[in-house]
Amino acid sequence: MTGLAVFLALWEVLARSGLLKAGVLPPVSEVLGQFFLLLGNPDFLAGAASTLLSWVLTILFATVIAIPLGILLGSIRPLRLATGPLIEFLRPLPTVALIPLATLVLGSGAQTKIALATFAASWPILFNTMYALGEIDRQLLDTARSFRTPLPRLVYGVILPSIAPFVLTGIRLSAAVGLIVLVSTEFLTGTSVGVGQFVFHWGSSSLRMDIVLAGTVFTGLVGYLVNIALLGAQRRWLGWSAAGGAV
Amino acid sequence: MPTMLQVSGLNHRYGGGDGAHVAVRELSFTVEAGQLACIVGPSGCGKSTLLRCIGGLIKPTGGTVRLHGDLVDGVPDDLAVVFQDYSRSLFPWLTVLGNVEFPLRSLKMSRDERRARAREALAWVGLADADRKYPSQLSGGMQQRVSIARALASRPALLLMDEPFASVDAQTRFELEDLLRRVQRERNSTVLLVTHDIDESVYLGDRVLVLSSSPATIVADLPVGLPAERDQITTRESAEFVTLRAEVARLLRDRNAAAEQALAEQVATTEQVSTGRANR
Amino acid sequence: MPTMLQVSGLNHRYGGGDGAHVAVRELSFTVEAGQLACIVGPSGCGKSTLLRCIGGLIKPTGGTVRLHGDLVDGVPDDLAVVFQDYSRSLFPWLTVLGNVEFPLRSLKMSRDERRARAREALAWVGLADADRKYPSQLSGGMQQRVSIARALASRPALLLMDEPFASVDAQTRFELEDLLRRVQRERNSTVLLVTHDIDESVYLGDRVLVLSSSPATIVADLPVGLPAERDQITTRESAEFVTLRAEVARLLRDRNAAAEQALAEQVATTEQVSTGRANR
Amino acid sequence: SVLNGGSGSSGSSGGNSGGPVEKSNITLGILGTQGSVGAKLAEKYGYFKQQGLNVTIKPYAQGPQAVPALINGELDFAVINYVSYYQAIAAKTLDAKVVVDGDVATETSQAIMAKPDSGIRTAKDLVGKKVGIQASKSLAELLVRATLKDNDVDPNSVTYLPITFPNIPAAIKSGQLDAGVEVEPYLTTSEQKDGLQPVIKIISGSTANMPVTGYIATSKFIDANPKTVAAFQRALFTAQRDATDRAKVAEVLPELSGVDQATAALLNLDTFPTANNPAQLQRVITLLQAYGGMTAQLNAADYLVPTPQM
Amino acid sequence: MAGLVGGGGCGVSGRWRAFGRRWLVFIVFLLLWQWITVSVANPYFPPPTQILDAAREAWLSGPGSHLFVTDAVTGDMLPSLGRLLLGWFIAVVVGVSCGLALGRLPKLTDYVSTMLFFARSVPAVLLVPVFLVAFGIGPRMEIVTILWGTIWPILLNTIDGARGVDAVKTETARAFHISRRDWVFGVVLPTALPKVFAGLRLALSIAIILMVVSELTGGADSGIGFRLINAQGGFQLAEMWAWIVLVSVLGYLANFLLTVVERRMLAWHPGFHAERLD
Ligand SMILES: Nc1ncnc2c1ncn2[C@@H]1O[C@H](COP(=O)(O)OP(=O)(O)OP(=O)(O)O)[C@@H](O)[C@H]1O
Ligand SMILES: Nc1ncnc2c1ncn2[C@@H]1O[C@H](COP(=O)(O)OP(=O)(O)OP(=O)(O)O)[C@@H](O)[C@H]1O
Ligand SMILES: [Mg+2]
Ligand SMILES: [Mg+2]
Repeated sequence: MTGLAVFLALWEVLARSGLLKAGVLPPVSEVLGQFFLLLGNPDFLAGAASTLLSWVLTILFATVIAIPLGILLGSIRPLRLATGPLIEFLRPLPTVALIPLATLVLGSGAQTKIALATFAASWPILFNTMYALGEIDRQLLDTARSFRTPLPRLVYGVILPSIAPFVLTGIRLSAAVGLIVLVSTEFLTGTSVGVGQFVFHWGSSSLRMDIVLAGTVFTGLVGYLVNIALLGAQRRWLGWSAAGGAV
Repeated sequence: MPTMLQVSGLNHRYGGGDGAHVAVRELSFTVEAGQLACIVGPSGCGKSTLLRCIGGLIKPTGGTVRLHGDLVDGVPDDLAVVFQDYSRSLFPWLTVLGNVEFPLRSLKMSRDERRARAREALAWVGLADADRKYPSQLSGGMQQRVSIARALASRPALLLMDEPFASVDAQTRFELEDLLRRVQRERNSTVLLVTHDIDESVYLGDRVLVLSSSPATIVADLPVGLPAERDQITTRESAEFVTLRAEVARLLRDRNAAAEQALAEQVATTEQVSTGRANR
Repeated sequence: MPTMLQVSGLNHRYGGGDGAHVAVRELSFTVEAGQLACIVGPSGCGKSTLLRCIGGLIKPTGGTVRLHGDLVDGVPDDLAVVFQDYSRSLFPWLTVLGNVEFPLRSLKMSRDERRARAREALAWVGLADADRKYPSQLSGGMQQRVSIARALASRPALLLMDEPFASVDAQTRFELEDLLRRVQRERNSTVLLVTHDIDESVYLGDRVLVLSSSPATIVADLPVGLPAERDQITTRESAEFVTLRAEVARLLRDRNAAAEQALAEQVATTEQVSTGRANR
Repeated sequence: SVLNGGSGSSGSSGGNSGGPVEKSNITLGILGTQGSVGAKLAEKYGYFKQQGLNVTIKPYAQGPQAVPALINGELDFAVINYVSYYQAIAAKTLDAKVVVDGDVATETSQAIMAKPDSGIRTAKDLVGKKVGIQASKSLAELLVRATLKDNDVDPNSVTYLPITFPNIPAAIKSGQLDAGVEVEPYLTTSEQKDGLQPVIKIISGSTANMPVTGYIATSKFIDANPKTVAAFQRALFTAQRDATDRAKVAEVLPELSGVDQATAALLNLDTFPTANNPAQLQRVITLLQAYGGMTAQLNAADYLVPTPQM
Repeated sequence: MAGLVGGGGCGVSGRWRAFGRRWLVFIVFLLLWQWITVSVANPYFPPPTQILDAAREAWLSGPGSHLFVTDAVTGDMLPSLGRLLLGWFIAVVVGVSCGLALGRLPKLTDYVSTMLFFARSVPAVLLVPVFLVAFGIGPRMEIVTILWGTIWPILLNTIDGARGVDAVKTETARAFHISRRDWVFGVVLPTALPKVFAGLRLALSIAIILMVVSELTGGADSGIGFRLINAQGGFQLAEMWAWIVLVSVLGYLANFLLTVVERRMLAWHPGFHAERLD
């Protein structure tokens, strides 16, 4: 928390110092003022609600898709080899370039941005799952095998707890990536209601950096809260593990 | 008695190409059901490898292992293992009780029964009070005892133990030895136990298998003629025990003699080098 | 001889609140420079905790440790440790040679000298051939010997060893014991060695510290009156050795008697329960 | 709130084309620029309702992004800039026609901006300079090129940097750009806040009254719903007739582009045609062929739905 | 590898089988793609063959003196790649070093974590105007945009990895007075390495995406992303797809190279050996 205070103070000083060109970085006090004004704006609240809901769905979908897939690919080598090229070709696809294509197929509603965000947010979870799987102590797996642990229990009793800390880091990364893609898609297409669209509409087009930053503060704040929640979960359930859960 | 375990022509080579290492060579022996066979052999000779092959945890590069006449291909049923690297074989996210219960969960068994069994096994090894701790909160010897309790709780037909008492004090070791013999008699389990303690191998075993240094081959297969009822004090004082013990020690020493000599020479030369340099 | 190590009123408590566990209570003793003190005590009594406190790896919750009269606050210079959990104390990404060399890197020393020293230490423990292997390719006993070699290679003034020979076979153990005594004499190092083997404690030590069960307190501090030059066969047969050994065993047994009795009772009751249920 | 929902029968009020529209629930994609003023006015003053249309308006950031939505039927009409539209037609990506001509730039509503002390006064001063244009091959670039050509300056002697309109003023101020094409509302806000000045006219001479954006619909839709299209045209042309009243335009501008009321009153407005004129639109095609590398021969009249009977 | 192919690594046929195993799914995917796009006939989804034609037109129709490559190759691909690699590389250096520090210094982490949480959730797109002014148009701003997006997976994964140093190894290092440098590079970094690599691979694809995004919003007048967006804006959809596919291929190649490096650096790791979990 002191860290945040120092950060905000630096921001304020920097903005007021005149080191930066005017209008680029409004002082934090103004941004926060604008932020609280935004909270009273029904349009903004509707956008925020839409973005948040989409975000929750994105994280949910990405998690549900990527963890099982990661476990499958991480543990079955032939499968990993066979799908490797396809995955590596799909992964760098820039979401922005896909917006028109996704719009064409899915329409320009919330489903498009959710699909795009899920696409982008799945990779961190998938990769962290696969890598965490490689890092499980072989001795633990041997132990489980020697007791003929049935597969489902092997997965939820041994594999999941072992990989959980790192996978959770993946989820936290995904959450940020998902939010970024959501807001960017809203921002760039300006079609589906959301924070990004709001920022684009009211901020960027009339050069109101304070509104842009207030919207940014909002996304940052929400990201922060979700991160805190995930971290809490990590500390609560994965306390036995030294790794995981810092930033 | 049926042949419980039949190892024939077992070979295991780690790696391939230049770095290949033959850990086990042409090993053959059988163990009857209900027997407790102790395995002794020099460090690094291939004892753990042998146990892993028998437990189906690694696939030997040659030869076969049969249990009840069936080829072992994968981990056999009704097996329990106490690993040499006990600390890494405990699940860090489970409590001591959770760890001991773990293998029982795969058995059809009510929650209460499972818990009772786990607690019973923990009491056997003297850890009844530590059931709610996590492995990282235990001392080395306690961790090792947890892994013994876990193996005993699952009441296996075949029990593989890799230096199970290496980290416990002498007194506890005696108690655990007696516990093991008692439990094994009662359940008529078959036990293969690797140990470095020659006294222990004779005291515990119905047989002692002496292995050569790497790659492991069988040097001797000594039946232990001690009575089934053994006692830490009287048994260890019996003439039979003393003879056997000396025999095992001699076998191990002789086998090592060549290697030992080489080692001694090496030490001597490096010694000279080092003392010559280390005048600090 | 100056007082090398002075432990006074040492207390250590793990955790706090309800789950607190007092591992060491009011422990005081001193060790002179060049002494080899063996520590024996029941499993889980607090021996490793004691070594950690002395090595400055954990901060005791009470009492002080002084080295050469200076308060230990942080890890003292010229220390080497052989950890009980040897397999986890080796760095899996370094070869055996790399592991032994690793602590030498921080000393001002040429690459060649470092390498020579590491090789020498590896030869001592009989692992000259395994220098290019990775720890995961070694057997348990070999890993343990690597960690011994690492400790010896750094030529420490104070050497803490936590059950350093637990995983090696009897023959190798003898050799390593002799090696340790020789190296210790030559360098005049001070050694604190935890062991579970009563014979070993007497054979190796200039003193044997017997600890009580948890929390650890000192039950006895026995000077070992054996000659400095020892020999595996003659020393172990000497009357002095036999008496001392019996004394240590008695001390350990007596200390444990109460606990043991409780344990026996527990086993008996759970036994009844289990045999009643286990008719399968 | 629509009483005549399902039946779609309500050509009553302004309908003089006979019969109800085929489709009364219409989705329209608009942009945040002046080209969409007509749609906002028609919505505000109920001209859509009068024509029996129940219109849902969806804002888009850029015209080309509405094209996929138009193709997959999500949108019935969309506002798009003509440059993109004719490129799509030439690439045969889109089979659509202009339904209503949206807006026409005026001398003051688009211009090259620069700092007052930049020394840039005429087209010749631009040689070797960095000029911001909305996007590569955008109308802005074409207009600059045409202006240079008209003034006998080599159009390739200028560096064109694609920077979006909102970002151009900051880029000029910080020296990243020497000049840049601006449109409203940034043109006015950059004058007010950043102290920039319009230095060169780009809507004059051969480029005077250049059409900027229009309302399009797919040919399929136009063929299937002629009455709907006509009703839509009538509603919009009615609205655009209103747009000669600056006050009315200023009313909808804040909602459209996010400027505040005070600024809205100051903006330089485009003009809003009240009929479709193929000759006007052909000028965009000519511009594209001359400066935008378009090779296809297009006839604007083939891609324009004629003005309906009002 | 040879061991996996099965049998006795029977020369050519074995290699073919390995190749088949690796690429079969991908080839099936290509065929499906062709089939579906041909039957759907949507201008937005040209069939792969058409994309290939467009690609040849765009990149290989240059004059003989240029080895037949067009300006697009030298003027767009290479600078883009340069920016991409530079941005990623800076992210690696900064991310790994900060990650190691933060992972081992919980106090410091507590101090800055709030700020980092916050920064992490800010989309680079929204910051483009700020970056534009702060760093100017051109490569610097694009590199910063790439850096902004790529650093997080590296940083977070490195922190995670660094925190995962086993307690016994920490004690070993302390007991032996390992120098600070050896502690960081000899203990913490190797421990973190598998996780760092996961982060590097994630970051690489994010870098590619951001390369495109930065060129789209940042006023670039050349580059892969610029061409892509231009083709999209000009409705040259086959060409747009050609650029998209190029981005994919670049991603694949970059990832492949990284995997090679990873194999070497993690050779000691039992989890990353040939026999993984199967
Ligand atoms: N990190 C910890 N947290 C809580 N309790 C601990 C922790 N480490 C050890 N203990 C407890 O402290 C006591 C002493 O542990 P210690 O490791 O010192 O025993 P030890 O004498 O070395 O035993 P052993 O011979 O079995 O290795 C044990 O009862 C153990 O449960
Ligand atoms: N994964 C491996 N890869 C390569 N070589 C290995 C591997 N595991 C063991 N070895 C080698 O095989 C030989 C036998 O190892 P094993 O663990 O079976 O010995 P052991 O008899 O159990 O020794 P100890 O008594 O020291 O535990 C050793 O020389 C060792 O170096
Ligand atoms: Mg072993
Ligand atoms: Mg201990």
